[in-house]
Amino acid sequence: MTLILILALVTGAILFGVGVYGALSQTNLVMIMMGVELILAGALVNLVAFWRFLHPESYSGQMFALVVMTVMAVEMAVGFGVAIARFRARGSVEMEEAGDLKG
Amino acid sequence: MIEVTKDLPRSADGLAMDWMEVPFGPVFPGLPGGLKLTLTLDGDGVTEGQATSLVGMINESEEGKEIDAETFIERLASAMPLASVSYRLLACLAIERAAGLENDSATDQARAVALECERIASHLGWLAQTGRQLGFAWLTDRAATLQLEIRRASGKRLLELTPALHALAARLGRTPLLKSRLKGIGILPSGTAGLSGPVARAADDAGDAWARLWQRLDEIITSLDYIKATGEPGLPVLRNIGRGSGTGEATVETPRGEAQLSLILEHGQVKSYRLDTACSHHIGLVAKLVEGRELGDALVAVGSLDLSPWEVIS
Amino acid sequence: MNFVIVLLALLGSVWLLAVVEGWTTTGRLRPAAPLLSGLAHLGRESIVPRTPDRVFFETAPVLLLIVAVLGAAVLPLAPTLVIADLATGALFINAALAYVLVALIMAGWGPNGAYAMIGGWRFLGQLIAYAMLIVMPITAVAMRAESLVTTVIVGSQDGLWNIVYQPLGFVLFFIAAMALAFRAPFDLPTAPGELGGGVDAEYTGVRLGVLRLARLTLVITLASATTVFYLGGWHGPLLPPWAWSLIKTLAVAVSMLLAGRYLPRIREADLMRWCWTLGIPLALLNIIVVGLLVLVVP
Amino acid sequence: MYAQAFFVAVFGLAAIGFGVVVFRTSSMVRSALALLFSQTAVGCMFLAMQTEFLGVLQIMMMATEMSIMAIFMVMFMMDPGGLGGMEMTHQKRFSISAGVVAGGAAIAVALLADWGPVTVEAPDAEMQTRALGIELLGRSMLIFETAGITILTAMIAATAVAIPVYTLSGNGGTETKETSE
Repeated sequence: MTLILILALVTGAILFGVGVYGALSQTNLVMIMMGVELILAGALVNLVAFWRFLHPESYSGQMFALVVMTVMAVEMAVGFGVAIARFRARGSVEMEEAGDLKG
Repeated sequence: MIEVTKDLPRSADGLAMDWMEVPFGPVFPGLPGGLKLTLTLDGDGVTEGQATSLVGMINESEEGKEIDAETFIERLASAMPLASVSYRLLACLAIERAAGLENDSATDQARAVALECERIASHLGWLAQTGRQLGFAWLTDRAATLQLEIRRASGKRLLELTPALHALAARLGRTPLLKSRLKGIGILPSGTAGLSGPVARAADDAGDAWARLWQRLDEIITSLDYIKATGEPGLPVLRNIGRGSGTGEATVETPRGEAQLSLILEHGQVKSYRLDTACSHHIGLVAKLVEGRELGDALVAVGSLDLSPWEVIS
Repeated sequence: MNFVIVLLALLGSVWLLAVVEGWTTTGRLRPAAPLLSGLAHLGRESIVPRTPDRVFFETAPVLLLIVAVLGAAVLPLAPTLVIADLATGALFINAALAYVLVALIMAGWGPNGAYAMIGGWRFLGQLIAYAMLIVMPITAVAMRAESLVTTVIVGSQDGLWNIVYQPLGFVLFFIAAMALAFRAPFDLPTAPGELGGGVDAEYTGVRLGVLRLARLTLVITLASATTVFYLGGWHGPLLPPWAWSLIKTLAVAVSMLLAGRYLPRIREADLMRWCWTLGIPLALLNIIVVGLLVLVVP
Repeated sequence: MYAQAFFVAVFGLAAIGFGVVVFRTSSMVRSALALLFSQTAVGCMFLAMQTEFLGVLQIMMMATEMSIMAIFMVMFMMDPGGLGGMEMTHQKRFSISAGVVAGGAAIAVALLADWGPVTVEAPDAEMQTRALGIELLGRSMLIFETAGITILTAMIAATAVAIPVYTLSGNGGTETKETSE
């Protein structure tokens, strides 16, 4: 059974790695959000695996996963709100062209 | 990317997006055949558009070529397949006037009844077309069936169909969603240049697609009453004009609006003519009607004009 | 075994629905017509548009079909006649039907055509309108049954069908289901008079055949869901349970079909406005009323 | 046990595969839908790990979420079809190393840590749904409610940010603009 746990954890880790790569390498805001979504998906896999194989008696694990899903939705909503505002103002959601956001 | 979006036109929501030019027609389920509508779409919204007819007549008679009066009438009638009786009548009247014939009340009456019959049929055809555009299958079936009946009907049969037509109108009044679909769409206020026919008469009311629908339904009922009071229809046939000469002008209120024909007759031959129809003016209104509307609304607005591409003279 | 039976029942219902559809449009009752036109689709040329997104273009009709069948998998025909009696059945059907949107976006984007693309994205807007009205009435249904298991939901309606217990929920769910199945008057993504077929426009031959089959299956799945959630599923006198399920499903499917015939297509903006300003408050009211009933009535 | 391991591995591979496709295709809709299928595969992994409710929920939520992602991709990319071969990445080497380091560290922890005894039997799915419900409306109610409020706030805030600014026009009246958001 530990095998499955490790399989799941490795999958989560790789998803996390891919997500980090995506979030850092992409120039477009929406693509960066996709990277973040992948990072969160990796976290979700870990959470569920931990709940299932280590503490199935405590439902706080599932609760945590639910909260992460909420975070994904919130991230989408806020991200798109910002994207629209930015696009309206500047005509672009590219990171390379967002130098004016530097403090 | 700023360079890319910088010069793009902004749509109503202030976001610069790619626009695309999409042809609707000449063969499109929701529009009369032969009408080509080119719309520039910003997503589901129309930013601009224009309509052209691919089948319309050209207003020039061939130089020096004289046409026999009978042939002229036949040609004009067959060039306008959606309102052939009206144009046959128009041609007959113009030629008879050019030849100097006096009006004959009995003929006039029969002709007027034929014209009203065609008006009913034409409006029903428009209803069927609208039904197709709105995905209202029942209306398409019902109006098409009635239209076919009326085109074959004698005066007496017409009167038998009267309750069915009244029922149709009542039914449309009761149909849910129809009003919200048509109300406030394609507004043409009275005083807009170039309006004629039902479109102009509806402009006195609210001037939207809903008003036009009811104008046409009312006209169906009015025409029925007229036919009931007057008598049998008679297809317009040219009276004997001999080898008369002269110039003649006639105006007929076709189902789609006023049509005017002036011609020069020489020894029973039509030497030159000039035709003016309502649709030629209405087609120019399309650009204004569709601008800034949603695609569905824009098409409803165009449909509610009841354009006949054949009656567009270029 | 259950799988085969349910699949056959689904196919049979689709065939009957297609016959009825042909009957209402042409006025002739031709039982062989669906089979013949299905065969004809196989024989026809299947055109691929210029520079398509080939993967999406090919996948979309199949995905739509799979989704419809998956949705039907959790709906019981009889107490034991269900492919998968999941513990989260009522949620699972939502999950499966959410992919209708994905299939339509694929079908819209794939062929690289303006009509199809507008149709596909339109459905996204339509989803925003109807999605809540699918989920919230189901919530109320699950509240009464105190379970998400579809067989338990049917069992909970033994004495009193949900259509009587929560008529408001039924009306909302029925309308939303029609919008989900994009049947007239909610056929915005296909809209023959506006988009010349929309997402259907670029499909021909075998692919169109699959797409049509998928659409009819979707209607049957949703009708079956309506039956399970509101019409008491297999409950009924005299006839065996599966027969009642099928009869009710077909009745709902045919009424969905007929409703579209007598109504003009709804405006996109109106659909959105009514769903959010009227539908969602009513759905919330439904949940509150059902909650009160569940607590008060023993 | 082996069947479970097999399914977890297959769906895990699918999730990773689609996740990689997200950043390797230049077509935006493909990118968004690849992310969708990656998330769906994650949901299927949950199902394979007998976490039915979360799995189905994940599959359901992601369908709409990623479809909406797709339309925003098409809106905000000038080359949504990916036919123009636009360059959309920067700091490639840094990103790859960051990804590898982050992923590698996580894998190392997963492999090296002592996870202790592992529970073999998962609770029955119906039990789980019930227990999760009780958890949601019992001990974790505050968290759950906070999550709900957070979503609501985020929705309102995002809409407020996204709608156009109402500007005072010359004659003192407000210029109203319609938005579709």
